Amino acid sequence: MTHLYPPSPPLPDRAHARTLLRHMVLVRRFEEKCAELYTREKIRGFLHLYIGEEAVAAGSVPVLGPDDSVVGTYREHGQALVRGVPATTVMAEMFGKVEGCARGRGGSMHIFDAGTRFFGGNAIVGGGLPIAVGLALAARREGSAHRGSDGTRVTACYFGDGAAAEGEFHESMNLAALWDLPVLFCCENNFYAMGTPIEISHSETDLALRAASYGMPAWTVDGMDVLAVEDATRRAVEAMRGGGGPHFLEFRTYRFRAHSMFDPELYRAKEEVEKWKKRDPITLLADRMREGGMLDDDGMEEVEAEVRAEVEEAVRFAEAGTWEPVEDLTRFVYSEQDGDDGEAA
Amino acid sequence: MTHLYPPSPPLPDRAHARTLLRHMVLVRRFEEKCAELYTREKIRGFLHLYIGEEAVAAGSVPVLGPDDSVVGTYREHGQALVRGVPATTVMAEMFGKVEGCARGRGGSMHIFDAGTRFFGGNAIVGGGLPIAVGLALAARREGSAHRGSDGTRVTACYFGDGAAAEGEFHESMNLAALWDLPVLFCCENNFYAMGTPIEISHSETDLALRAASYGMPAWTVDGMDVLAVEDATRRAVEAMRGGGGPHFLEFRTYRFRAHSMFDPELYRAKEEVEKWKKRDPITLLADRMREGGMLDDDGMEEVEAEVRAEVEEAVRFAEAGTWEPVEDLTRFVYSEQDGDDGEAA
Amino acid sequence: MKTTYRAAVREAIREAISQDERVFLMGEDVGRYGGCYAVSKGLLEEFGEDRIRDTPLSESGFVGAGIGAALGGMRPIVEVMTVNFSLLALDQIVNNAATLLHMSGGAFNVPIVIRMATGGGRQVAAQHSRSLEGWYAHIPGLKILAPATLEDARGMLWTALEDPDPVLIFEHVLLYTMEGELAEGAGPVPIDRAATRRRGSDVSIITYGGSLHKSLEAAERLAGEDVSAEVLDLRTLRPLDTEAILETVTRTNRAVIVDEGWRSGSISAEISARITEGAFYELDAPVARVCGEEVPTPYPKHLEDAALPQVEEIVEAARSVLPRTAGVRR
Amino acid sequence: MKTTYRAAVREAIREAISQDERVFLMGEDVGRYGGCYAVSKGLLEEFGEDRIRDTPLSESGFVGAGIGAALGGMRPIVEVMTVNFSLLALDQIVNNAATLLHMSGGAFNVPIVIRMATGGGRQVAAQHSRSLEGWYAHIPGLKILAPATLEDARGMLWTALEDPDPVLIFEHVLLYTMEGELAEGAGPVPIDRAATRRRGSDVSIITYGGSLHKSLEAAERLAGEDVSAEVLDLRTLRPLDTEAILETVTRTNRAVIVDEGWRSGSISAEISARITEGAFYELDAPVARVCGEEVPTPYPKHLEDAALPQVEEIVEAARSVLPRTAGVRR
Ligand SMILES: Cc1ncc(C[n+]2csc(CCOP(=O)(O)OP(=O)(O)O)c2C)c(N)n1
Ligand SMILES: Cc1ncc(C[n+]2csc(CCOP(=O)(O)OP(=O)(O)O)c2C)c(N)n1
Ligand SMILES: [Mg+2]
Ligand SMILES: [Mg+2]
Repeated sequence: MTHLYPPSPPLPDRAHARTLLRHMVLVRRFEEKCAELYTREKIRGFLHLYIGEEAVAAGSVPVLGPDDSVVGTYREHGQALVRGVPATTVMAEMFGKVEGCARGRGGSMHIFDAGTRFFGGNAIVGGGLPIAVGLALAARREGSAHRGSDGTRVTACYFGDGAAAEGEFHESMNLAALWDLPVLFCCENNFYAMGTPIEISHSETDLALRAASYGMPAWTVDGMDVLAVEDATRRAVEAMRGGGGPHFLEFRTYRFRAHSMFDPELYRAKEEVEKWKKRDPITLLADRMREGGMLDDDGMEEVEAEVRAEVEEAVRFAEAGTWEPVEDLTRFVYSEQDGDDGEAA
Repeated sequence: MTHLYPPSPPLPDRAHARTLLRHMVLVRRFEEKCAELYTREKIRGFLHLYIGEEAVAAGSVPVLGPDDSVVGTYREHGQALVRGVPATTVMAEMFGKVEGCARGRGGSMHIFDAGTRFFGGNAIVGGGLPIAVGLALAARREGSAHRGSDGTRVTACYFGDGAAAEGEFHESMNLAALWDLPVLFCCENNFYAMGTPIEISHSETDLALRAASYGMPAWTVDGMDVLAVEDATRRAVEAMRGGGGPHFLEFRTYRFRAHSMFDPELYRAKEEVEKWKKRDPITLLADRMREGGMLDDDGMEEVEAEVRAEVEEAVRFAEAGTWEPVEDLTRFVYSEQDGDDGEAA
Repeated sequence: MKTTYRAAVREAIREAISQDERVFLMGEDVGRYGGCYAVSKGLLEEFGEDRIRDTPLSESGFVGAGIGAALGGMRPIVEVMTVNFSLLALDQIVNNAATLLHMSGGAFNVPIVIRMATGGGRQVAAQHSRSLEGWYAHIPGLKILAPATLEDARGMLWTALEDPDPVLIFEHVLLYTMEGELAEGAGPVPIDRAATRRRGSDVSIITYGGSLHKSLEAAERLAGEDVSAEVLDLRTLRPLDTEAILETVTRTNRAVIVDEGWRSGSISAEISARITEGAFYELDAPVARVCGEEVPTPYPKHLEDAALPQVEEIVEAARSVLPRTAGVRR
Repeated sequence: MKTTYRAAVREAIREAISQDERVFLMGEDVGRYGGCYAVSKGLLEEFGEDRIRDTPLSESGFVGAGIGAALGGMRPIVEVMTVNFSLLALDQIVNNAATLLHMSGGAFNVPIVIRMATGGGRQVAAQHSRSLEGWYAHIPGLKILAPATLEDARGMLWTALEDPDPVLIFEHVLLYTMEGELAEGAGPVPIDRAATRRRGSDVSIITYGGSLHKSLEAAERLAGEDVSAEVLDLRTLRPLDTEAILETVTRTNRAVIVDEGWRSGSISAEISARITEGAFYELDAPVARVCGEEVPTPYPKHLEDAALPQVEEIVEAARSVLPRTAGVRR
C-alpha cells in the first residue's frame, strides 16, 4: 500500500500522548480478554474485535465534548471505552448481566449509554447513519441558542467501508450536506467488509472522493497514526463548531483479527495481515514517544499495569453481575409509564 | 437558466427529422387526449403527463435496438409509444380494458410490453433502477456470445431527478459501474420531484457530476433539443456496444403540466413555466426543420393528421375494448401452469 | 364545527407545533406542495421551514433521521406519503424505532410519530393501494393506530405525540375528504382502546379504519332485516384491545371481522385466533372474515371493487354466522 | 449418505448451477468468504465469479438486480444473509418481485429464488434473531418455504428453481449443522404440500422450520404420557396446505400450533383462523398456540430461551387442549 497522507503531526505533550496510548492499550487488552472469555463461553453470540483499529477511536472520540453524540456499529467496543462508557458495564453487557450498559439485553453488538450520549451499537450495517443525521438535526434546532458560546453539538457516526455501499449511506450523506448538519462521518476503511475486499464493494474505491461529491469536505486520514486521526478530527470538529456543516473522514485502517469469532479468514493472505501489523497503531505511537523521550519500558509497563487492573476489574464486575429474572422478559418493549409494566399487549 | 450544452448537432436528413418530430407530436397529442379523457372519467387513478419532455423519449428510445430493454417509471407513456408499444394497447391499458398492454390491470403507471422488451411502468420512485442492473447482468451473460456481432444488449432506465436521491440510485450506480454492465441511466431532470425543486432534493444539483463520481461516463444534455438527446444517446450506446460499461445521461428538461391530475401547482411560478415553454421541444425542432427547408405548414399538418388518426384509432380501440370478468380477479398472482388457474391459495 | 378528516389531522398538527417547540413535521412534499393529500397545506407558510421540512425522496434516510431526532429530544411527526413507500424505510422502522428501547435495556426510547396513507379504492393500482397496517401490527415495540373518525384523527395524534414510544398512524385514503362535525373542545383520544360505534346483540362486526363505514352501513342494512349488529371499531391494531373484542363476542356469540388487508396473515387472523382462545365456548358459529382478496390491487374499478370488502359481503357474512332463522328475531 | 443441512443446500445449488446455465448464486460474501453460514464454501473456486457473485452491501440493489436478471431470462439464487437484512430489500421483494406478474397482466413473471437464514437461538440479539417467514407469507405473489429436513433443504430448492414465480426460502440458523442421512437419489420435493412427520390420533401439532424438531421431541415426551400426538410439518407457508391442516385436525379434534414468530399476527394466527373456518364443529377444544414472546430477542441465553418456544411449553400446550383425563388413553 502506498500512503499519500500528509506528514504525521508533531508529538503532543507527554500527558496527552500518554492518554492516547493508554486508550489504545485499554481497547487492545480489553478485547484480547474478550476473545479469551469468548473461548471460555462467558461471552456468546457475535463478537467483532477492533484490534488493529484502535487509533481511530483513540484519536477521534476524545475530540468530542460531553454534549456531542456518538453512533457506533457492532464493532464499537473501542469507541465506547474511549468515550468513557465504563469498562465494567461494557464487560457486564457482554456477559449479558443486568449491570451491563444495556442491562445485558444487547451484548457485544449493542453497547448503549445514555450518560455519555453513546447511541449504539447498531448491528444493521449502515443503520446508524440516518440516526446520526437525525441527532444532528435535533442538536441544530435545540442548539441554535448555544452556537454563540460552545458551538454546534456534533454527532460522530462510525461505519465501515462496506457500509458506504448501502443506500442509507447515500441518503444520509445527501441529507446531512443538504441540510448543513453537524454530522462527522467517520468511515473506518479497513479494506474489507467481512470477506469482501473494497474493490469488490465499490466502483470508486477512494471513499473520500466519493464523499466529496456530495459537496462535503472529505479527507483521507492515516488511520494507524493516532496523531493524524486526532489532528484531522480536531480540524473537522472545529470547522463544525463554527457552523461548517458535515465533514467526512476516511480513516484507512486494518483489522488484525478475523471479522468475527466465526470467520476462518479464507479471503486474505497472511502476508497482507503481517504487513499491516508492522504499522500497529500502538507500536507506532509508542516508538515515537520513545524517540521523543516520553516513554521507556517502565512507562510502558505502567500503562499496561493500569489497563490490566481496569480490565480485571471489568471482568470481576461482570462475573459478579446478576442475571435478569425471566419474569422481566417482556420489559423494554414499551416504555414503562405510571407504574405500568411496559409489556407487550 | 444558463445552458452550458455543446452546440446542437446538425439537422439529419428529412425523413429522419420527420420521424423525430412525429414521435414528439404523437406523444404530445396522445397525452392531451389522455388529459381530456381523464376529465371525462374514461381514465382514472393517477395520470402523469410527459408533455414538455417529449424530446427525451423521442431522441433516446429509437437509438436502442429490438434486443435492448427499457425500464420506465410512472411517467412512461412517452417511452412506451416511441418504443413502439402500440398506441391502441397503451390507451386500452389506461381505460383498464383487457386489450390493454397489461390487460388493464396496471393503468397509466404500469405500461408493460413483452414484445418490445418494455419492462414497466414502475410507480415506486427509483424502483426500476436495480431491475435495470439485473437486466443488464442477464444480457451480459447471455450476450457474451453476441458481443462480436451486434454488441452488448443495452438496458435503458428512465428516472427523475427526485429518484436520484433514493438509496437505490446509489446502489444501482455502484453495481452497474462495479460490474461494468451495459446500463444506460437516463435521468430526466425536470427540476422538480412533485413540488420539490432540485435544490431541496440534492446537495449537489449537478447530477452528472454526482454520477461521474461512480467512475462512470456522465454527460449533461439539453433535454429540450431532440437532436442533442439523440446524439448523446448514440454516443453512449455506441460506447456500450463496444463494451464500454454503463453511461449516465442527464437530460435537462421540464414538464409543462402539473405533476399529476391532482396537483394544484402551488410550488412554481407561472413565469417559470412560460419561460420553459419558449423552448418547447416540438417547436424547437419544427423551427429548425422549417429553416432547413424540410417542413412547411402543410408538412406539419400532415404530421398532425397522421398522429390525429393514430390517437383517434387508439381511443376507438380502447372504447371498443372489453372488461375483464370479475371471476378472473385473482389471476396473475402466480403464473398459470399446466391448466391450473394461478390463483392465490 | 363542520370539518373534514384531512382538516382534523391538520388541526392536530398545527396545535402540536404551536404548543410544543419539540414538534416538527417532516416528509416528502409536506411543505411547498402542501402534502400529497393536502393535509399540511398552509403549514409551511404558517410555521416556516424549520418546523415543516420538505425532504428529498429518501424514505429510509428521513424516517431514520426522524428516529435520530426523537433520540435527540425532538417530537418528530414524519409523514411517509403512503404505506407502499414505507417499505423502503422498513429497516429503520423495525430494526431501529421498534427495537432501540429494548436493545438499549431501556436507556433510549424513541418518541416518533410516523403517519402514512393506506388503503385502496382510488384506482391507483398495485403499487399504490396496499393496506399493510395489520401487517405492521406484528412488530413488538410499535403502536399501530388507524383512526376512522374525525374525532379520532385529531385526538389520537395528540395522544400519540405524548407517547414515549414509536407510534404509526395509518390514515385511509378514502377518509381524507370525509366531512362531519367535530366539537371545538374535542380532546385527546386514548390509543389503546377500541370503541363501540353501534350497539347490537345478534352479531359483532369487528373492524377499523376505512372499513368502519362500510361495516356501519352493513349494520344498518341488517337492522332492516331485523338483525341487531354491534360494530366495534378497533382504532388501535397494536396493542389490540382484546378485552373489548372478547366482551362483545361473549355477548353476541357471533363475530364477523372486516379488514381490507389480504386475508392470509392479516390482523383478522389474529382477532379470530384471540376469539378462539378467549371465547371459544361462547361462540355459536365459526368466526367469519371479510377481507381483501389476495391479489395486488387491479386498476379497473370493477376489479378493484371486487378485491376490497364491500357492504353486501359484510351483510352476507353476518347472515352466514346467524342461525338459519336469521331475520326473525331470536 | 451422511451429511448436513448446510451441505444439502450446497449440493442443491451445485447441481442447479451445473445443470442449468441460467442459474447463478449472488449475495454478500457468498464467494470469497464462503457464505456467512458456509453454505457456499468452495463454490467460487468450482464455478468462478460469473456464477458465484459476491455483491457489495446493498440489499435492495442486488435483490432488485436478481429480479431484473430473472426478467432477463436467468434463474438467480439470491442469498440475503439473514431475514433481518432483507428488510432493506423489502420494497424490491414486495413491490416488484411479488407484483410484476400481476401489474403486467401476466406479461412478465419473475423466476427468482431468494434464500435467507432466519430464527433465533444463537444469542445474537434483537437485530439478528428475527423469524419473519410467517410475516412474509402475507404477501400474494410470493411463495414461502421453510425446509426443516435435509431432504427438503435439497429437494425444495430444486423445485423452487423450476417455479416461474418468486420463491423465498427460509433456512433456520440452528438447522445448518444438523446431521442426518440423505439418500443419494433424493429428488425434488413439492413446494405446496405439508408433510406428516409423525402419526398420532389425540392432538395435532402443526409447525414448521426450526420448531419441527422441538415439536417432534414434545410428541415423543407426550408418547411417554400415553398421548398420541401427530406432527404436521407445513414446509410451505404460502400457499398454506389448508387441506392437510384440516385433515389432521378433523381427525384429532385438537390442535397446537408451534411457531417461533412473535404471536400477534404470526402465521399461527392464520392457521388458527383457518381451523376455525374449516373445522369449527370438529374441534373439541380451542386451538392452542406456542409462539415466540413478543419482545425483540434478548442476548442472554436464559432470556432468549424464555423468548422462544421450548419443548416443555409444547407439551403443556398439548396437555391443555386434551381432556382433563389426559394421559389416560381415551
Ligand atoms: C444490512 C446488513 N447486511 C449484512 C450484514 C452482515 N454483516 C455484518 S458486518 C458486515 C461487514 C461490514 O463491513 P464494513 O462496513 O466494512 O465494517 P467492518 O466490519 O469492516 O468494520 C456484514 C456484511 C449486516 N449486519 N447488516
Ligand atoms: C418511493 C416513492 N416515494 C414517493 C413516491 C410519490 N411520488 C410519485 S412521483 C414523485 C416525484 C418523483 O420525482 P422525479 O423522480 O423527479 O420524477 P418526475 O415525476 O419529476 O418525472 C413522488 C414523490 C413514490 N411513487 N415512490
Ligand atoms: Mg470494513
Ligand atoms: Mg423530476
